[in-house]
Amino acid sequence: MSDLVLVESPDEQDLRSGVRAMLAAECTGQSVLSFVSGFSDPFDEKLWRTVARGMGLAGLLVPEAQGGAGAQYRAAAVVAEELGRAVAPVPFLSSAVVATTALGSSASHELLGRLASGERTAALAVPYGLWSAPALLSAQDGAVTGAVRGVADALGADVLLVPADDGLYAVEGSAVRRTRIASLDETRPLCDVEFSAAPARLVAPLATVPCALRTAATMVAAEQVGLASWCLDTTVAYLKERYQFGRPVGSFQALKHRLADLWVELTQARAVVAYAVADLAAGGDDGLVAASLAKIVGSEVAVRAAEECVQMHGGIGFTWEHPAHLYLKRAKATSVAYGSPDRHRARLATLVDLPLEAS
Amino acid sequence: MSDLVLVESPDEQDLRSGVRAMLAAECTGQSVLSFVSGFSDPFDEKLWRTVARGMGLAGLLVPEAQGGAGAQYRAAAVVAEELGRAVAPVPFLSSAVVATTALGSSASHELLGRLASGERTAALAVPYGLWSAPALLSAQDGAVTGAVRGVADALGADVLLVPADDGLYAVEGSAVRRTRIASLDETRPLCDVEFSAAPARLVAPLATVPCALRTAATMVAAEQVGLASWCLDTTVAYLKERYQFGRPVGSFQALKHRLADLWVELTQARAVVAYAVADLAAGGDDGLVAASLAKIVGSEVAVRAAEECVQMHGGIGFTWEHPAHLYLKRAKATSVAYGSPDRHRARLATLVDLPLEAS
Amino acid sequence: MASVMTEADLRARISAFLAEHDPAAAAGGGDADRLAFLRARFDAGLAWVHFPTGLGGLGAGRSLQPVADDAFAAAGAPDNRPGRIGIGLGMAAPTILVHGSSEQRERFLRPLWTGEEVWCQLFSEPGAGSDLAGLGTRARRDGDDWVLDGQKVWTSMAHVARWAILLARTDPDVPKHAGLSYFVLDMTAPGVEVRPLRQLTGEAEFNEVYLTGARIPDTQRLGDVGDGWKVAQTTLMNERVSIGGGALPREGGMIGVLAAAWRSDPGARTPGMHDTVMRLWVRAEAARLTAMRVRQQLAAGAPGPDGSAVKLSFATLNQQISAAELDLLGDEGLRRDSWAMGRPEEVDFTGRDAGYRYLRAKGNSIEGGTSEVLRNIIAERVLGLPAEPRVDTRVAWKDLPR
Amino acid sequence: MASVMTEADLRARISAFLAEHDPAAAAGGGDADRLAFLRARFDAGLAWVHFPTGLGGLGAGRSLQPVADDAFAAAGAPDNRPGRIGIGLGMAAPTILVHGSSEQRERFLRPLWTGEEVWCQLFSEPGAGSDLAGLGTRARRDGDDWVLDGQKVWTSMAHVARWAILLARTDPDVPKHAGLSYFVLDMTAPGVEVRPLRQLTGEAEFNEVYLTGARIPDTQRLGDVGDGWKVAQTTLMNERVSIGGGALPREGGMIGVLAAAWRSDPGARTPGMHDTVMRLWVRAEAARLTAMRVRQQLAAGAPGPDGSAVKLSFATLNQQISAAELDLLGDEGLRRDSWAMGRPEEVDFTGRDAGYRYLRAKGNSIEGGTSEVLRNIIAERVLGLPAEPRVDTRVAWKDLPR
Repeated sequence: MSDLVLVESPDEQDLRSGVRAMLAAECTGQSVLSFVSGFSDPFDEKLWRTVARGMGLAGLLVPEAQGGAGAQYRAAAVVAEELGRAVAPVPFLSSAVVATTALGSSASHELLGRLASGERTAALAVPYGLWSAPALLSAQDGAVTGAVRGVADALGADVLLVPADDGLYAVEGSAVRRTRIASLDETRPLCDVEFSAAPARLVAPLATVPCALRTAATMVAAEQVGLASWCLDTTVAYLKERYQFGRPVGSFQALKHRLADLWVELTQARAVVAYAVADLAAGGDDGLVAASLAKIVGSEVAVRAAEECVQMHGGIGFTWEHPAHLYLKRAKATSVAYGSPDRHRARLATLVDLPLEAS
Repeated sequence: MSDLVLVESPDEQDLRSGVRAMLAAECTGQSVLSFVSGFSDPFDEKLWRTVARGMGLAGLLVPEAQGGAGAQYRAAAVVAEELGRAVAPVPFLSSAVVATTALGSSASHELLGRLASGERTAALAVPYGLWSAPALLSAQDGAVTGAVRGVADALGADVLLVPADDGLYAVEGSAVRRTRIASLDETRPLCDVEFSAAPARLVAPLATVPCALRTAATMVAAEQVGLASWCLDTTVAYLKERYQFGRPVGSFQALKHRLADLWVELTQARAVVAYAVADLAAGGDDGLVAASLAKIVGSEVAVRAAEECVQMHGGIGFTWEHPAHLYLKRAKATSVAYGSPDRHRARLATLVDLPLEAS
Repeated sequence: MASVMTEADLRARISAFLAEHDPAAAAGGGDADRLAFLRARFDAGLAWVHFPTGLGGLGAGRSLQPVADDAFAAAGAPDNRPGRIGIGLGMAAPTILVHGSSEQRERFLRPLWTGEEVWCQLFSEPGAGSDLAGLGTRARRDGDDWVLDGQKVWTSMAHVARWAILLARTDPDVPKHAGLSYFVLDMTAPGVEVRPLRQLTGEAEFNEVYLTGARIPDTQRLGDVGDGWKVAQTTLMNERVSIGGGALPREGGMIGVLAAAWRSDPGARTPGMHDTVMRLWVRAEAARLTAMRVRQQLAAGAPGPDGSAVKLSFATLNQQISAAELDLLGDEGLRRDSWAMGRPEEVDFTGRDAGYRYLRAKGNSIEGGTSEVLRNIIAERVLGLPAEPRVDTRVAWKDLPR
Repeated sequence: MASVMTEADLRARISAFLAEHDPAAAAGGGDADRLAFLRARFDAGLAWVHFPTGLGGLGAGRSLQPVADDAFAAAGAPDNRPGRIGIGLGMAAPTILVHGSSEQRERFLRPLWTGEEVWCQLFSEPGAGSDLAGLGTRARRDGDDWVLDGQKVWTSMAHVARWAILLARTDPDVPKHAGLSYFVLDMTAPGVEVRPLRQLTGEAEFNEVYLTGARIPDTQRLGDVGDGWKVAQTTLMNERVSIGGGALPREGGMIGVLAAAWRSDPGARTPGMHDTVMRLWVRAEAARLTAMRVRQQLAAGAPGPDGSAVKLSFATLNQQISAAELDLLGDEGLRRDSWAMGRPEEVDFTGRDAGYRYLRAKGNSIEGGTSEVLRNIIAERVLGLPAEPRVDTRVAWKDLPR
């Protein structure tokens, strides 16, 4: 595992610049604020069109045979990181990563192809915080019945993928009852979903779900690195220009030291996520360990960076008008998503033979 | 419990000043360093004579009927704190607090009277880190057999109090085999004790032991507050006089903020210990909770204060010649003593109905 | 500091007062009955008993105040709704008492205490947060009036307040601390515009206040021209004492919410979260005992500096506890009750959802003095550590970089 | 940064060299055989392959060094005992390479690399720790020599060193950074006295060095008079890279000791300690992967600033891990092996007792740049935050308060 490449290739750098430039134009703090204040759309559809169709990024993990780019985990992580940097309200993680991975390569060409093109979106119907085996819904005679609480990005999904007794089923979004929640992170709204004998077709075995969750943990960690990175950069920039006591606030040593520590933590998170992504790309020899590590370290740095961002902005960081809170809410919500650091540390303990109980 | 007095009375203030003045003269950083570098005496006998006989402080917890001052817990805590402030190598905690409390009021007049006068010292023969029920030695025909590892201050004790099958026995120090350990904290050296059919007499029921341990936890916390207080004061004084970059080092904000946080923690520890001591003095309605709280908070602040003291002194704090390391070692060793913070948190969880497992 | 008034004296006076004024009738009656009762209590010196006679008090010791409050509460008397007039009681009143003229004390203190007039505080500005003395709202002398222009921010209760205590720059040509004066502003005066300020919780607890040629008669100045900074110290000292200082039982406050969440859902328990909950429980209890000790010090007439520890740890703890609650709740914690823009008059840390607590607690280390400023104060005033090199104290305010 | 030397070229040269010089014979022979082999390796340019030809290298890329080291190790060749000559290899050599005259490079580099001559570093002083540029050891010109008076401290290996790199004040009348010069001192010269410095572990790893009229020929000056600070930057930059930079497997270093302690004693396990151990395991693995990424960046010729993160977290982690180990061991951790004053030449963090680790790790955040200085460096050089107001950079050194 020590020959995994943890630094970015020129191609990856180009992709990053491209996505970042697009987001700088089409997904500003103000546009996300407007989106969130509206409290109406399930995601930013215009932005998603650009990401998915314009830049062709929805199919990075879809097999080439089905019209995708074929397991481009490193590229997907770059995209996730940049979208996290912009707290972009688009279903990349939920549709292009989680649902796509859950479908696996054996799924019907048709759906994967349409996900790859961005024509449709899908969501895996599990609670956002899920980290181990999901509760299974009942499937009978081609119809699914049951309820799932707190599903990310399900409100706008064209298709829901439902783990049921004998496999993963696809259900049309229009065939279910979806209730929007006032979500802590409105840039990735949650909703409760009810299936009442909703027509469904079997699309994949259940074995793809753990794989999707593991990929989700790593990719959400990439997103968290982007998020933390925005928080650090924005705070540093603000502290350079904000004067109090006749000095730039950024010249005060206590703040400098905290930001230095944050930078160290971010640097480490970047390395850990790079490792988890490289491991995924290489076939996942160290998969569970790497994903758990990434999710722990990513969650911790994202929350800390967002909290420091709010605090160091002082009063302005506590207002609705400043975008800092969007990052705070995303950070805290993603910390829970796909398993909190606490849950992943517990899993890791088993994986690396550091059990709490005597074996 | 809210009417417990947490502030010091004028009498207690006088006692504090008296003990502090005596220690300033007879127990300096240099004298403790010499003691420790010698690696020979079990404790500082000259200093103990002053504390016990000169100032009459060995009998604070001995009942008045047996020649003591009668359960003066508040006074004992003042003494413990001041001795901690000076990392004084004397057996106040082990003999005048722990052994005395373990003897209880039913013990023979003779031994308690001699402990009160400071003529003799005693040690409870349990491991320094003990926090729950001790392992019991075997007692037969007026003789005790067995071994105890890592007993504090046992090397110089005239009498060892041994928890055995049917009660607490007193054994003459001269009748046992004691092996000195190179202890992390040489100001309170540990030794291993072996009893080979050592002549013993029953002096108290075993029920006194938990009481002694609870009192020990509170009093060692008082000691830790004194220790932390010395570390903070000494660091502040050094940072005022040490110049780097043309400024007193104490004007650098990052250090100021860390010291402010340390002061807050110390202020809290002082209140918590005051509460535990006041509770003991009032009869102990909230005894176990108060003692565990004190031991947790005291241990944490002592270790943190000592670590900051070493770090903020820079190179000089890392030398043998500067007394900072004496405090670091005492802090870390007392953190383990009578139950680590971790053990006390576990106990507390049960006491305040916050169990880990479902009941 | 010895007071002539004993607890027995005070109790006797209260009994006599209650014999003459029926508390139950006042509480059960209309607003007018309530107000009449409160005015009579003020006039009898039983409002804030440590205030001077004639100004609602008896010159008694501060430690006797709880005796009066408890006695009136026990008798079922109406109170002055202290949660609503906290700024008046906690900040304006002590400042007016110390720095006001006798006319000002007479005019303002009675309706302030009875709650007839709500007060707010106009200190902070967008460009002057931690560095309050750097504020730029201008007050220019014009005849017997001062004319004000500027913008204030983070003003709670401004939308319902009758009066404001206000700090403004009367001389930009001297160093910043020397050019400030302290005023009482009529919030209903022309040129005073109040706009709600929405915060990250979604609500608008605070306001922005725009001053555009608003006039203040010179008789509403508190202290001398140029002495505003000194006067403001009285206000700020009292603010810090009043935040986070109430007596709570064990598990009072936010830790009780976390403990209840722990107890109610065994399925959510993990060893890691247990450690976190226990550490926070210990810290919360330590903070509570510290506050208890501070109150005993105050009562003993030896206040000491420990109060600043209370405010600092209150902020840190609220943030850590609310974060831990979200961690414990997992998915369920991501559900808020609403994002609607309410206008709450009080912060309710135990009766709302976990997301609210987490978000609102972020303000605890900013409002009323940031935690950073508090650490500076502790380091310099309590520990006596040297100040940093200052670049802003000898230059005329107008020449400072900003 | 592209190098003409390929890995294949290098391997070919090494094979040729090994064919001519029997590595096993050298390793199995006496000191003279060993030394002859090392000298030959140096002369063949296979010592530090990125050094210039003629100075032990081939002008190859830095990333090829492991190829050479691994190949020689695999062949069973004797090495130059790098642990013992770390200061020479890591600090003196790069400085001499960049700032030395050709005579100096010729004289010093070969015996430095072969280990014939041990080096030490005379920078820190009792009054100049973090503020190294404030140092006071005086160097006065006397004919072709400089005469030195002062005291240096924290000098590892001084008691066995042949040479020292030394920073001294040649002009106290100019601001502090401008008045320093950089020398090579003969440690065997008269007026150089080395005394062991006992540290809190009980051992004396370091020394104090007293300079009393010690003479240095001007030919042993590195860089111009007054350029000492600039020259020292090369040394310090390399010091920071060399501390904590080695490649380790998972659970390499101190975390492996803690993990082993956890596994070996189920009886000591508690949920609270489990959380601590797992948090540290994650942090240690994160630090390890960060170091791996830094090495890949270096190898790619894009060093970046992440290396300073490695040193800072190395110190913090070592302290936290060793503290946790003591907590886990409880009573047993309070037993040390000995308090005898040894004189170790290397720090052994995995082979000693837990008390040693805990105590020795305290030095990690002080030696080689305190963690505080490192945070300043990261904040200013990496994040670009403004410097604090400086009071010491424009005043003559002799007029600074100290």
